[in-house]
Amino acid sequence: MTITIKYFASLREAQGVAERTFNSSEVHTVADVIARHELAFPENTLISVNQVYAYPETELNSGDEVAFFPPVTGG
Amino acid sequence: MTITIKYFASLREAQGVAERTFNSSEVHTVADVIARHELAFPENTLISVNQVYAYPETELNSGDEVAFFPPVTGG
Amino acid sequence: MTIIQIQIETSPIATWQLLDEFEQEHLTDNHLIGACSVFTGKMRSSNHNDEVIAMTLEHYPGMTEQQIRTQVDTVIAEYPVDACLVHHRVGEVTPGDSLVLCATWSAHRAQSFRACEEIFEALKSTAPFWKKETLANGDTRWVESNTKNPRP
Amino acid sequence: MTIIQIQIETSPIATWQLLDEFEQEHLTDNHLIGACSVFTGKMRSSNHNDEVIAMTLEHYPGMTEQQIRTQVDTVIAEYPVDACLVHHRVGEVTPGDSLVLCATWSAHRAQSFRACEEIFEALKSTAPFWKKETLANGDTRWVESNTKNPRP
Repeated sequence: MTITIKYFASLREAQGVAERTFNSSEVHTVADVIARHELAFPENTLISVNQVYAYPETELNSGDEVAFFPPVTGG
Repeated sequence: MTITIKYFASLREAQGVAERTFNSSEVHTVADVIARHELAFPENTLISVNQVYAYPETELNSGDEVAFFPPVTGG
Repeated sequence: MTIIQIQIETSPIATWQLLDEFEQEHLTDNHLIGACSVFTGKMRSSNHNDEVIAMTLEHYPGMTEQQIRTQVDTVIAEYPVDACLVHHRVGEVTPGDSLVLCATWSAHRAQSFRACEEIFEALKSTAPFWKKETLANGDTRWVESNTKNPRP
Repeated sequence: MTIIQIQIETSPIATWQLLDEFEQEHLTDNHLIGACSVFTGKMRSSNHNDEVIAMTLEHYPGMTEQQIRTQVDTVIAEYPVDACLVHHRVGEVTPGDSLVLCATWSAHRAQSFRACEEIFEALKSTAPFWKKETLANGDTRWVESNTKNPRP
């Protein structure tokens, strides 16, 4: 199972990278991806899977793109 | 006492004139002006005195401009 | 100090050009403006299921400007804005022509949005304009409404 | 069929020119449009009482367009419009620059007004953009908000 992970804004700065790839057979949901981060995300972190808003319990498939980012401030 | 009277839109068409002048010492309020019209105004007629919305009971002074017009339809 | 421009005109309203020019002339140096709201009204070719081919807009010169100004002052006392631009067409118009433009500028979006909407609604219900339509068969008719004399 | 244009761009948003061109290209023959509502947002030189001299707008390419489109579709299902134009700036901006433009066209004013406002609010609360300010003393900081993950 290959998952691409993206970070934006302050989360990108905190992680020190914009993108990384996970290869693991033990990742089934977004929560599993979160658990594999050394650095905890802030409580208000938003999640998307394949560019659609998602949640810790969202199930993942190989090739999915998971993103983590802070509350949005456009407009 | 000289009062200038203006009519707009359908009321102008109904009166057949856009403006007329009243010279009378017996005109004290807008209601007096209305009473001197042969042709009754529709019930929803709006009134202004000196270009500010007014009412039948509004008192008049010589030189005042009184206008009668239908509900407005701008915008 | 709010910049207020109110104009009644017989020539076509070049909406976007007017807005561009107004901003260039009055607002380019004001970097505290964060929001602008605009509402424009155009003549439609249909009304009450009839085809309308032309329209005449009559108004009460003098009172119109004064009445709009009174409404603008009332609205911006509640929703402060930095600038307000109102243009209204009168005379002969045809479908697609712009009839009215109302724009407001303010620090934040809530005021500009509310002010723009309220000014437009106030104009529509109290400014002395009247529309007479010409239908496809040549008949003419006054557009009717139920606006009331605004008691102070 | 609603005409929908959503664009994210690094070059300045020429608001009034864009609106003029969009109308010329898509709407000149539609004489059933009676109303157009526009909202624009600009960068202010002040935020939380600090002077801001520049800002960087980051976004999530792909998701941004998709998210705005989803919001537009949801809003216009409730408030039908003939056309909707959304432009959003990204990259480096300075005070006075236009950041966002949202415009809607419809038969009558209620729909265009409500649709414009709702689309803008939805964009602001769900589209993945982030602002980083540069203050007068050179410090930088992320603009913070409390927007939440929109549960379906």
